[in-house]
Amino acid sequence: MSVSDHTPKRPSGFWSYANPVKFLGFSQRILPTLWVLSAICLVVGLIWGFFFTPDDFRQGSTVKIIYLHVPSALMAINAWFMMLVASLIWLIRRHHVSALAAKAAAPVGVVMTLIALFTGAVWGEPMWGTWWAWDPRLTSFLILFLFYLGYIALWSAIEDPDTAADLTSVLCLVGSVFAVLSRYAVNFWNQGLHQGASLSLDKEENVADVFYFPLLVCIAGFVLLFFALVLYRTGTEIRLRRTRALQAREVRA
Amino acid sequence: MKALLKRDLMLAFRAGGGFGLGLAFFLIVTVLVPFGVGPNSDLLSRIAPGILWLGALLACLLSLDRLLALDWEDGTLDLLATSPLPLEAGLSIKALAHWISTGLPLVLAAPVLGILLNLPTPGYGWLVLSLLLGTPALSVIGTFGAALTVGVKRGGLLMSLLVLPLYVPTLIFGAEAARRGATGMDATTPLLMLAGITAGVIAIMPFASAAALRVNLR
Amino acid sequence: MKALLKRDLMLAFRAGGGFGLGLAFFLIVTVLVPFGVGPNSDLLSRIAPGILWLGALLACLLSLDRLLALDWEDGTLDLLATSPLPLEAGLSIKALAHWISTGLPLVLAAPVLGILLNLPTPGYGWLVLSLLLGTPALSVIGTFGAALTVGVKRGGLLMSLLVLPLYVPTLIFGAEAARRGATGMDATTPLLMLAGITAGVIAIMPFASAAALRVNLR
Amino acid sequence: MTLTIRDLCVARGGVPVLDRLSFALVPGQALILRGPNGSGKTTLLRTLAGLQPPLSGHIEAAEESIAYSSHSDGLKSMLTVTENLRFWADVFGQGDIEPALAAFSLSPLRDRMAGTLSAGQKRRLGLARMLVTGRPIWMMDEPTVSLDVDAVVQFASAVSAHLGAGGSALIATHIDLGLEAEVFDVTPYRAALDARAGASDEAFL
Amino acid sequence: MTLTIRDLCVARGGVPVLDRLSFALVPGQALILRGPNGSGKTTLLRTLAGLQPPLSGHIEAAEESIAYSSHSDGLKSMLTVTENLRFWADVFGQGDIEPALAAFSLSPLRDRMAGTLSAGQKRRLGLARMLVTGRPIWMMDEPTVSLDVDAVVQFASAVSAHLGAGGSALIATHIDLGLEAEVFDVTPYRAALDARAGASDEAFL
Amino acid sequence: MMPDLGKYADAVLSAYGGTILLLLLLVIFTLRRGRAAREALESVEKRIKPNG
Ligand code: HEM
Ligand SMILES: Nc1ncnc2c1ncn2[C@@H]1O[C@H](COP(=O)(O)OP(=O)(O)OP(=O)(O)O)[C@@H](O)[C@H]1O
Ligand SMILES: Nc1ncnc2c1ncn2[C@@H]1O[C@H](COP(=O)(O)OP(=O)(O)OP(=O)(O)O)[C@@H](O)[C@H]1O
Ligand SMILES: [Mg+2]
Ligand SMILES: [Mg+2]
Repeated sequence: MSVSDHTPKRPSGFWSYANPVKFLGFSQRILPTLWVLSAICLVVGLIWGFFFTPDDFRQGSTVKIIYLHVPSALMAINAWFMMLVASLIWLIRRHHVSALAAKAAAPVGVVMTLIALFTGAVWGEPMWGTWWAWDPRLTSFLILFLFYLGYIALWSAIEDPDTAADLTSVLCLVGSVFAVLSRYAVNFWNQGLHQGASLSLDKEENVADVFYFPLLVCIAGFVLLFFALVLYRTGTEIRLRRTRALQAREVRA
Repeated sequence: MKALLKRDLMLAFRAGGGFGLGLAFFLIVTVLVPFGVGPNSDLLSRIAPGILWLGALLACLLSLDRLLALDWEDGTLDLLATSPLPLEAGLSIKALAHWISTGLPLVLAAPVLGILLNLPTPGYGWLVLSLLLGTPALSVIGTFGAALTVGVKRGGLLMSLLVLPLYVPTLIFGAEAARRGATGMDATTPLLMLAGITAGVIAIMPFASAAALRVNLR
Repeated sequence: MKALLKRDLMLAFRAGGGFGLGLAFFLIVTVLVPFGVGPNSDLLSRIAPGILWLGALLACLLSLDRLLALDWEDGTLDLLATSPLPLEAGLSIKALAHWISTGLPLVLAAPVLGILLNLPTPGYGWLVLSLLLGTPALSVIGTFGAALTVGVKRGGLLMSLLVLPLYVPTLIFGAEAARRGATGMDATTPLLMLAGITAGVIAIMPFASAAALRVNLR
Repeated sequence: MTLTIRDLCVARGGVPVLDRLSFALVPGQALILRGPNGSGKTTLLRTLAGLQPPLSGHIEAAEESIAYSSHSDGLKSMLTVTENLRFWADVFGQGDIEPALAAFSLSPLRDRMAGTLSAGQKRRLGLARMLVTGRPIWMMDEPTVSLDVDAVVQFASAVSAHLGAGGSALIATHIDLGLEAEVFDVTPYRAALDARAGASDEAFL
Repeated sequence: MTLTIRDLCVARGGVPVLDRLSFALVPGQALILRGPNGSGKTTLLRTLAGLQPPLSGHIEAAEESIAYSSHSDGLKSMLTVTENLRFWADVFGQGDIEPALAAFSLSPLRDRMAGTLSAGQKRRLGLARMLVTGRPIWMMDEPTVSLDVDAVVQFASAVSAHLGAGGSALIATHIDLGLEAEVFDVTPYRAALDARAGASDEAFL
Repeated sequence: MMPDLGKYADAVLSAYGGTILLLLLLVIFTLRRGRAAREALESVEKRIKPNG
């Protein structure tokens, strides 16, 4: 005998912030601060980096690209990680806000990936004499970009929001596993052929303090901007869902 | 006619309509080639023009599937065939919508993907030009293939099979032009041939497509 | 279970069922490569293992479209989901049927097509072996992609977009093994990795696929 | 605007299904096609709508006077109700879609994607499409499938209004539409087993 | 083998459509679901068949006791009538398909590809599928669409035989089946506009 | 004020320009979509409870 029994659960405590309306209030309170802080960090960090740091003795002025390249690369990876966590929360606890936050983070993640790819390519042209090389690190980044594209395409292809949330979450899990697998595969693949260009021109030990502090400020700026954008976009998604919900009921009146 | 074009574009750009997917497929094929062939940049730059043309062609091909099949399945084609619009015009419009939503983005994306494959610098202009001239022919020929196979459920693969041989002349001249351009040779002759093919195909194919579709509707 | 396997194979081999089309697509892509890349036989023999793997992968990918979508459209999946067969088993069977009707023929055809691309003699054995080990993984991963996109009308291209990045590890190890084999190097390491991926994927993927399909049926 | 058929023979899959049909459909008249499953009603309607050629016989009708509605509705699930209807109105060069929406009480659903409608709501939208064709002769294949009682009444009054405005209708159906109309039973015209009548495989018999 | 539902709320597209439904279906009983287009009959049947979860409430039924037949028939156009039926019989572990063929007079069509059948013939094949499931509870969504009068009678007698053998049936339909059965009208249970009941978009209201 | 970027001026400037452009586009699209969503929601809310 199968008995299926469904009683809605109501969250409490920390998870009550997973209630969309509560979340909207919360984000509205902290968003202005976030916007301002991220703008300050970005402006200060980038101006500091661009105008007030010396040239590297080997790389010349191109070293200034580091203030864009490294923060964006960091955020590109962390955005995916955040989506993975949010997807897990949705699959396990079914809080709408976390699913919508994952949805909201994806476009931000792609743009970060694009920035990292673009600045890297622009950097690579003077340093390696080529825009692009099939170096393992660059390659695995390109694969990450593809995963982002697939994830976003799946979200937009499915009409029912809950179905879309479930499917994209499953894709995010499986995709993460395969992203790690690809990373190892790519390492293996390129060692065998000894690709000339190497990324380790400038290992961390070489990064002098003059470069290091503005870099930290820029990283902080990118992190704050990421959170501001994701929070705001999550709010947008919540409003769209609410509009949809209200319209659905209105129509049947 | 305008209504049909508008609707087709609207459907293509709306969620799930497939806009951007051809592009994504192009990107992915280009990315996968080095995984298959190996990361040697010299080798890659030699095969780059050919692979880019082939990738664009495959992306075009795969998106043909939705060109008529969806309209067939939900009965729209039956209704269109009994509407005042002549079938030839309708199919031309559909090919145009396909080109705008698939071919054109491919042309624009090709140079970016050229970077990934180390396309030699002089090749970019020629690549874009040859694709610009060649992709309309791909859409029009593809419409014919779609019209032939529209009655076959999930005829996608069968259609690929029928259409690919028809794509051969376009591919040969297009890739030849891009390759000559990339190696600094003169590429006007293959480009002229390519333009000729495209013009001829645009003028004649819609009649063949309409004839095929009429048979299928029967 | 046997009934499902039998039916799927019967459908694949019957007219319009798609058997042979994957093969034909493989053939045509391989034939088109020289048109795109140019007829230099040295160049061709260097890229042959990679192109053959890529061609097999694309052929596999394109035939995935029919794996679930047809059953979805005519309501068979609804009925199957309410039948005594667990969905995980059903999907594994379907992946198996797909491999038998698509992957296996590709493996058998690859050496013949190798001749067209001037594959070096020592490469044949390794190519076949790597394809034999790798294609089951392609079918199983592909089933997952099909289950994700089954609710999307004509989701073929979307499915390609989702599935292709998942194919990367398989492609890298497979093509690497074939390439090493062709140049006379030792290819056991990539082959072992390939076998590992295939085994892991066969064990775990059906659960992910069934989960995705259940969501879609809802 | 009269549709006249004489000595018509229609085939499906190369086999004649109905033979020696003759009738006329005059303006203001509705004709209900009846016949058991598989007797050839769908085949006849498709032939008259010009989607397939008859094996033999004559069909006389003014150019572009026939609107055909099949088992499937030709709806795009990703377009809204109004967008779907608007498209067909544009294709047939008609202007206003409001009367069609009103006739099948689709107005409350106007901004819903067609894919989210229930079976009967989809069907109503498919029928509303006939109103925006502006064509005088309607051919409908089982139009009331999935419709509830109220919607069948709406349909009947839409047909009556069409007839009143000088149109005509040929409707294949198994159920009673509550419409004042002549019934035409195709059963007596089913093609004999040895009927040839120019079938595509005649040469092999 | 009784199907009992209590306080059930079902949703489509995240919106509750029917609320606080309770009834029981005992062996030997048939229940006809009625309600205007879009009232939620299809949604209810899909929920009971286990294809989608209910928003709230209880469903009690024996494991694997329900056979569901939807608007579409799950037929492969490239398999013959017998091959289609044989497949489903195998999946459900049943043996003989002849009684099912006979019950809907499909025997003359047995070697035809399902794709070449007429609308009503396809539907008869879809209904024959229910007979080879061997399951006691039938759920059918508008089973008699496209059927002619004789076929409706065949269908009614197939259902009666099933009930006589201790089975039960839940049938959504708009037309009269000529079956001795209780009618359950879903109209009073339509979910109120502000019903929440755990709808997936409840949190957004 | 402008630092001397030497022969790499093109690279550095285009990297900064490109990045800032992309970030600005992202922010602008985000805000535009947000505003549209807010307005749509408000209009629906107003329609549903005209006096509340
Ligand atoms: C398209 C080309 C490039 C891509 C996709 C790329 C990608 C990446 C990635 C993914 C990271 C890792 C960030 C992290 O793990 O936190 C990174 C870091 C870095 N990249 Fe690039 N990069 C590219 C080109 C370059 C070039 C040409 C240079 C300099 C010559 C460069 C210098 C660096 C440095 C210095 C770091 C920080 C190193 C560290 O913290 O480990 N990159 N890049
Ligand atoms: N390829 C074919 N070969 C032989 N007979 C066919 C073929 N296709 C269809 N038929 C038969 O042609 C006949 C006419 O079918 P049609 O769809 O016109 O019937 P119908 O009157 O519309 O029936 P229904 O009321 O069930 O919709 C049917 O008996 C059908 O089985
Ligand atoms: N995505 C959605 N959003 C909002 N409402 C929806 C959605 N999908 C379906 N609906 C509505 O849910 C209701 C229930 O539909 P259902 O198919 O269950 O009705 P039904 O009783 O079977 O109708 P019919 O008799 O026409 O088949 C319909 O009013 C439909 O318009
Ligand atoms: Mg019919
Ligand atoms: Mg229904």
